[in-house]
Amino acid sequence: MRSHYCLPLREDQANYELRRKGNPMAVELEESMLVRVQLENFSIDEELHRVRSRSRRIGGIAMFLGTARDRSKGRDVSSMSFDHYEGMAQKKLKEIREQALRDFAIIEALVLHRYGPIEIGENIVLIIVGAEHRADAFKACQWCIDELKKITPIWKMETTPEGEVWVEEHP
Amino acid sequence: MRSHYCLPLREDQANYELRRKGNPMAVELEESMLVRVQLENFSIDEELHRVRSRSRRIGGIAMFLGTARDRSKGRDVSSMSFDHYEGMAQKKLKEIREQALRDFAIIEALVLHRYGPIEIGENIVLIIVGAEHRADAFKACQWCIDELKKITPIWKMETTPEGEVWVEEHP
Amino acid sequence: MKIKLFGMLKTMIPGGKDLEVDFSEGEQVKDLVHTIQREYPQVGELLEKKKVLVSVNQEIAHWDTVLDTADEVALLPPFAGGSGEL
Amino acid sequence: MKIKLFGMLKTMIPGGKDLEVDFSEGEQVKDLVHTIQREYPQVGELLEKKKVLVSVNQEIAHWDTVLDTADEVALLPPFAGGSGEL
Repeated sequence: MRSHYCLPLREDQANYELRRKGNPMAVELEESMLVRVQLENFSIDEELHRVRSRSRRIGGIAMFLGTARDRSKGRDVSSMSFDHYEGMAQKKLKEIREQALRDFAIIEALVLHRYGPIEIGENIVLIIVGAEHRADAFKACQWCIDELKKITPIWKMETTPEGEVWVEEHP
Repeated sequence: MRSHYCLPLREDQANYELRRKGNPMAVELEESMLVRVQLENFSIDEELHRVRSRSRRIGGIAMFLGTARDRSKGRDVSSMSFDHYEGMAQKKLKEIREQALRDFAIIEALVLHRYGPIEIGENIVLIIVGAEHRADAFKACQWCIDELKKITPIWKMETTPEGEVWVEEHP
Repeated sequence: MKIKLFGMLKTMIPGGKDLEVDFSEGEQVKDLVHTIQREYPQVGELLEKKKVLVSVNQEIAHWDTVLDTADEVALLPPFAGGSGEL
Repeated sequence: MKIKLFGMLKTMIPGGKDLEVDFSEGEQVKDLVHTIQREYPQVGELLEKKKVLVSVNQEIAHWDTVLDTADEVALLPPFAGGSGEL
């Protein structure tokens, strides 16, 4: 599906190979920043910069930002907290990014999820997909968030008027 | 299509009505910021803030960012510039936002386009759609950018090795 | 009557300014188009090919829309907003 | 053998810590599940209903996966990542 995009990307690939030869650690560090599970909040502008700086061929960027709502299944929610399986969560997000790069005609993808306590209105999850064409970016972005919900070991506890409730979600 | 979303939104609607009664000018100013054609670059974090601050019921935000690519129809592009019909362009973007709010189960939408000279890699166009559910946010976001390309009086000139070329696009 | 020009149309007219076209009260858009075709043949050619739309008061006009001296009229080449990523 | 717990499972175990379960070299995942069901009935009930998955070395395990003393084993309740916006 991606093969016919190799040509226009050749220049970027060449740049990438140069960087990798020059400083393989830097490239790995750069890639590790594209898949994270972290306690801290994040800036969308900063994360976008990571994606768009990887190629000047990017023309369309689709993003999904999930934020903490004040309602859930008819209950008021005053705050929430996420538990995650350190190591396995990162591994699954990495698999999602790599499969998206393989299966869709896209140039770069970033997948980021927070853990720990999160207030209403705050950021929870961010997907950014850069592509030459917007239809591919949208498709891949939607696939990433759907897949994240299916395979990533992350759990949510909501604080409601009835107390703390672990959420079982089947999206 | 939107009617069954009136109930969960009632509280926000009430808040909105209160604000409108208290300071109608402030509300109009706020809304005018959600549809803009401007020379200056923009920060995605700032624009996101405008959208998410309108309701605590937003759980999913879909975004599209269009950036300046270095290639166009097989030609190298070194820079570009957008011309627009001042007044009519804003009017069409406003129509797009209002129709999206009517036709999709979404809570808020922002539509922003730049004009004037733009360097490769820079921001050109931004759509942000906030909804309770992500599928609606994605659908509306994609509709907005498709519609923008169809009905908004904006024109692009690309600087290529062969000189300056006005682009005729049929997306 | 002044006719606003945008995009590639500006570069087709010496000076790149608005068109100035004779106009009689009660004329329709098609009459105006005929005048333009006579006085500015290159622009007329694009109008002929239906590649250029005419707007009146910032809405796309029909061939038989009746014009008023106070109307804001513009010629709109094919739009190309967005980032060109298809 | 230590079994990692996450989410709601932590709150079902006094102290909310990992499980400590007897284990003989060569046992399969289903043997381990039987031991857990015997020693921790509430957790066992969720395993019975297939609401909890077992992971071995950070991959979802099958019923007949053979375990090694060095394996990292965890019980995973239903995932709920994302923002819950469906």
